[in-house]
Amino acid sequence: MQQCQMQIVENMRIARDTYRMSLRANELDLSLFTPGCFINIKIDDSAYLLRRPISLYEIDLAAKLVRIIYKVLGKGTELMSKMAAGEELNILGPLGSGFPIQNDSQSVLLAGGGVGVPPLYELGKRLQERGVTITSVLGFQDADSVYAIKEFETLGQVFVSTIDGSFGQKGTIIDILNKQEIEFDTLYSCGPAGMLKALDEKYQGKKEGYLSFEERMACGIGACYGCMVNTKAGLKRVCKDGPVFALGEVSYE
Amino acid sequence: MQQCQMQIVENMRIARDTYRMSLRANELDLSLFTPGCFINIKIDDSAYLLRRPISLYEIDLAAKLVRIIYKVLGKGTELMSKMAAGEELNILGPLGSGFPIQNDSQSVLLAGGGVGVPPLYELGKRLQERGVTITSVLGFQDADSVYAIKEFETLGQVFVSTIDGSFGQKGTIIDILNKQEIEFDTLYSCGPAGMLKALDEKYQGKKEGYLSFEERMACGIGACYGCMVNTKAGLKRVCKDGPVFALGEVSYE
Amino acid sequence: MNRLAVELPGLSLKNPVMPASGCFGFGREFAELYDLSLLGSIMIKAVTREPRLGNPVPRVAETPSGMLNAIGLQNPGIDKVEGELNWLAGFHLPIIANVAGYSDEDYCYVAERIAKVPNIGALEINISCPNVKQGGITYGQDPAVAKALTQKIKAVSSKPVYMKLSPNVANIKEMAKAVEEGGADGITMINTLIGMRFDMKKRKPLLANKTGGLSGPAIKPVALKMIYDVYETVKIPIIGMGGIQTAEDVLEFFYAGASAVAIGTENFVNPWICPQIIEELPKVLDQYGFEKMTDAIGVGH
Amino acid sequence: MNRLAVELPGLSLKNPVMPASGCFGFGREFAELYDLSLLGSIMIKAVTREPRLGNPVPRVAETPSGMLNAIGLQNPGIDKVEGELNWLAGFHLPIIANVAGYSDEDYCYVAERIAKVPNIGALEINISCPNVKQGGITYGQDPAVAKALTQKIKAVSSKPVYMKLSPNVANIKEMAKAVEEGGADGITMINTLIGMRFDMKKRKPLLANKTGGLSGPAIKPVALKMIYDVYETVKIPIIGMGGIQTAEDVLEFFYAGASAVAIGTENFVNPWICPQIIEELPKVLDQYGFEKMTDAIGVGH
Ligand SMILES: Cc1cc2nc3c(=O)[nH]c(=O)nc-3n(C[C@H](O)[C@H](O)[C@H](O)COP(=O)(O)OP(=O)(O)OC[C@H]3O[C@@H](n4cnc5c(N)ncnc54)[C@H](O)[C@@H]3O)c2cc1C
Ligand SMILES: Cc1cc2nc3c(=O)[nH]c(=O)nc-3n(C[C@H](O)[C@H](O)[C@H](O)COP(=O)(O)OP(=O)(O)OC[C@H]3O[C@@H](n4cnc5c(N)ncnc54)[C@H](O)[C@@H]3O)c2cc1C
Ligand SMILES: Cc1cc2nc3c(=O)[nH]c(=O)nc-3n(C[C@H](O)[C@H](O)[C@H](O)COP(=O)(O)O)c2cc1C
Ligand SMILES: Cc1cc2nc3c(=O)[nH]c(=O)nc-3n(C[C@H](O)[C@H](O)[C@H](O)COP(=O)(O)O)c2cc1C
Ligand code: FES
Ligand code: FES
Repeated sequence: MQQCQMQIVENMRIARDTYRMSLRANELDLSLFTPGCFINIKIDDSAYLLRRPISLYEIDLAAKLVRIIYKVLGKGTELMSKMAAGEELNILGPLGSGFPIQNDSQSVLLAGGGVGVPPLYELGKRLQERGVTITSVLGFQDADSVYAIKEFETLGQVFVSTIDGSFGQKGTIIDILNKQEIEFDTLYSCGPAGMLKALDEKYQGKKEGYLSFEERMACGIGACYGCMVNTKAGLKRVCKDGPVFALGEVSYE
Repeated sequence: MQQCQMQIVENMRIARDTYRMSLRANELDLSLFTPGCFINIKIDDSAYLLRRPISLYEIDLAAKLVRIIYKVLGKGTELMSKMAAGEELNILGPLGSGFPIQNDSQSVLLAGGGVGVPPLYELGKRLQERGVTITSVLGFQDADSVYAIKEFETLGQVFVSTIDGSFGQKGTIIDILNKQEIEFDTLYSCGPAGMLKALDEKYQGKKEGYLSFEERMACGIGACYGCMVNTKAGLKRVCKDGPVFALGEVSYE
Repeated sequence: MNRLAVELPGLSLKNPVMPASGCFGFGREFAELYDLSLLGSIMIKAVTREPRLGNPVPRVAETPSGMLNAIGLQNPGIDKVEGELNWLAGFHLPIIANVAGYSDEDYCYVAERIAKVPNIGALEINISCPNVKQGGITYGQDPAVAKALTQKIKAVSSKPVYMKLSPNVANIKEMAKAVEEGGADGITMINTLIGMRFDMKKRKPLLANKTGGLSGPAIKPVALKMIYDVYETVKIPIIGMGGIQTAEDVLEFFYAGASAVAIGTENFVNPWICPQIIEELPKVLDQYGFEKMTDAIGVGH
Repeated sequence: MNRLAVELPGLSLKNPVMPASGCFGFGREFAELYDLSLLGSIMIKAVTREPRLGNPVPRVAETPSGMLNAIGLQNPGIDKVEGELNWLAGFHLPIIANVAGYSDEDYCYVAERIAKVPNIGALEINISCPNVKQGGITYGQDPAVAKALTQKIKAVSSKPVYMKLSPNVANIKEMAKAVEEGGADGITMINTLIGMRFDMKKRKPLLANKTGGLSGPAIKPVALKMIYDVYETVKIPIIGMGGIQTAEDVLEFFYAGASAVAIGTENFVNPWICPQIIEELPKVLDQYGFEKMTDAIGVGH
């Protein structure tokens, strides 16, 4: 883990309340950044004390850039959205474990919901390099919230759902998966808690798979015990022991 | 009084820990700004809750600019010193009463110490337009802290003192005034409390004169009663009833 | 229907937003900036029987997301304040008079007199000022003393009485219960926490009074927690305050249990904050799905 | 001469800076970032007799210049913690064990056992945790109860005992006096204030535990004031904490009366903060004209 100032190269609105930001990573050893791990961003206003955890959407080793996609939810992300190219953000990373890549997997399902979509893209790119067949199922609130479809289409087939049916199929990605017969041996998913639970219940014991969880964090490095998740092996820290856990690992009671 | 965003046009180091900042005032009616009044600056970090009161060094009606000179003393002014041209500051102003300009005054003494020097310059420019003879006596800590001498020289004769004698005469401006015979009918001064007291004791009853005081402020608009000064007519607010008080008005016990 | 209206003892408020005591003087400075009749009410600066000079300077200092003050109840005394109230009558608002004192007699004298001023809607009894040596906070830390004072003031006041609670207690519920039992019509809370800063160069406390009252956003979570507790303990309404900066903050105070709010320190940062928040409140109600302000009182429980 | 050295009961510290309990785990995460032997000491996470799962999530929330936590003393219990202490022995530091409990017996059991671990320099008795239903803070709000507990722990502990005071009291001096009379060797302060935030969309408290402990810069002025008061009341040394972010803050705590400091929340923002502050302290001593750290203790009085 390193701490450094990163320069904003681009900060672009790509959907309602949703922005893509590219950050210059000259001082970082990007080989340590793997898909599914995250960075912890210091908001450039010291009243906003805690860092904001954001997953990596893309790691561009050649250009020494990392990209994130974030949604404006509260004041911190709002301040981020108002920053201009050239300004700097202090970041801490890489944090968390990332998605394990299985050597023997032939076909994967990427299942993303809302702000859970971004980390699956870098993962997909790396799997594509290995020749794995990729199907993506992405869920959003409505047409205005949809983003990154074109990018995922470069990886393979893409199914999209929106809650209000204004784009793609109406409903959640679980509805798609219940209707559509999709071939895959490994599942990778990130999204809201309810979605992860539904996927876990549907596929545990049947498929190989990894789910990336979110929890409110203070430190992001495993020191505060703020971000616990209940697993069958006891309480674990989402930030340090996760955020990725295997199917069947988390206990939902 | 108005509140507005002002754009930084220049932010230049002019002496040790001392900066001159030009702010674009398109939205402000600069005719309301008079020498000796001040603006209250919101630091662009919300943890620094209170505004910072800073006097006007120069009011450029034609260019629609105001200039300030400020010294880095604490975290707020330090953050200001790191801002770049193009960035914006939220300001409130004009605040305070300003220096009264006497119609019958023929010659004035401008006596400034440290961060009290700036407001005397705009005053001097306006007095010069009226054909008043101006002598300036400016005191600083040491040679590295000296600034704005050239500007004051455009107004008339200038005497400079430094505490350590590394520039001009050694000592305080009071030492200069005790040695030097300077002709003037009106005194204008701004500087540390001790200097103002010494001037008041030296000249009250003998000359016409106005002293600009400093006190720690919360609101700057007369609402909090934080910035009181004891006068012979009772407690007054430096921000609203001052910052300028006549010779003999303030009581120092 | 006025979505923002709130009815409280003595206070028919067209909106639940008012400046907090000590942060608005008697309104004169702000009347130059906007029409004071936009406000729900005004909590005027603390009034004592005799004029008070307050503490020496420095009286204010900054802290992270907060400030300290040790004004020390400077005010011109009840005689002069009656004049200010006359002037405020022009704005057609029910005014809340903040009453301070150093003995039961002082409190009662001022309370009885000021309650008779027609445009006074209610009294706010300041038993929580941390910046005066006697009186003030001692009344605010002992439930029995607070209850007795409430009873005495209720006996002489012709207007509803709100007791202003101090956060510098181990158990705020006891204090709230005590003033309710004493007959208080409402509670206002919180006053400032006690805090301190040092002047690093001078090697002494930054404030001449050494300690001061901490206000501003820094104390917001403490205010919310105490209002939450008091709401569960008493039946009388709460006017909440402590670090409010936005219309969303106002709603958060309602969630905790406030029926109206006061804004203090933020007036110093943005003198137009009260009318701005009043203007934004309907949008915030829409955003979080409330028809009217009163629907949000205590929903966080 | 080591300008930063401080001698306290049980603690020969090469510098006065240590991470605060609960903000550093048992040091494992930070050992990956820097050499822990740079620190003055380490206050380890609270230890209880039995393993504790703590509270449900969300356990943390942000507030202006601060944060709320309701971890709820999650810890693996004394058996496992002894293993962690063994590992920490490799850094050659006197460790401060933070002891929590729900009854006198619990506290004494853990205190007696953990005091025997060789690299423990002193115990810090947590009578001020706001996030557990019984025990914790009740011990921290009643002087008689705190004194009795101090006496019992002193009787069984082979190492010096520091009592950790809660700021959620009306009179911190009484508490300090009580633990001094009970035989405490030192005081650590302050623990967190109690606070709350609401989830505006869900219309309920943001933390699953409803309330949490407020820490960070927001509480710094409260910590300074309480340390100032306690310094004037007792003779035993104070380890100060509450919102420290810089080396200058450390010196300000010394002015107030601290003889050493702990850094909590800031470790979450900048994990390298402790060694950075240690590195900057000599410069800050120069800047304000102190030869050594100990010269600054209490100079603000
Ligand atoms: C491992 C991880 C990866 C994430 N990746 C992304 C991503 O790629 N894109 C994206 O848009 N969002 C992502 N999030 C969610 C993102 O962290 C929050 O939306 C963001 O912190 C909200 O900050 P705010 O200041 O706008 O909201 P505020 O509500 O003002 O934040 C206040 C505090 O709460 C925390 N917080 C608020 N909401 C959340 C949340 N949903 N999860 C965790 N902490 C929260 C903030 O970090 C902050 O400390 C991720 C969260 C985690 C835990
Ligand atoms: C009417 C008036 C005019 C001024 N004009 C100038 C000027 O033209 N140039 C200049 O360099 N300085 C001027 N000052 C002083 C300037 O306001 C302070 O140096 C500045 O506020 C320090 O802020 P800081 O954040 O660096 O210090 P910090 O110590 O971090 O400030 C903390 C708080 O204390 C207040 N404060 C600290 N020092 C002072 C002080 N000396 N006077 C008043 N408040 C203080 C700040 O405003 C802030 O609220 C003036 C002060 C007043 C009252
Ligand atoms: C400068 C100042 C003066 C104050 N004077 C009084 C007062 O006279 N009477 C009173 O009851 N409260 C007084 N208060 C407390 C406020 O009314 C309010 O309870 C407190 O500041 C918390 O609100 P805030 O965080 O919005 O400022 C004062 C606060 C400040 C900052
Ligand atoms: C996440 C978290 C966990 C804490 N856990 C403990 C604990 O187990 N025992 C304890 O005595 N104090 C605990 N504290 C309080 C800190 O040790 C410290 O007293 C307080 O946070 C003030 O310091 P700070 O503002 O620097 O964080 C905890 C604080 C935080 C933020
Ligand atoms: S956020 Fe601190 S342990 Fe995970
Ligand atoms: S600073 Fe508030 S009255 Fe002057």
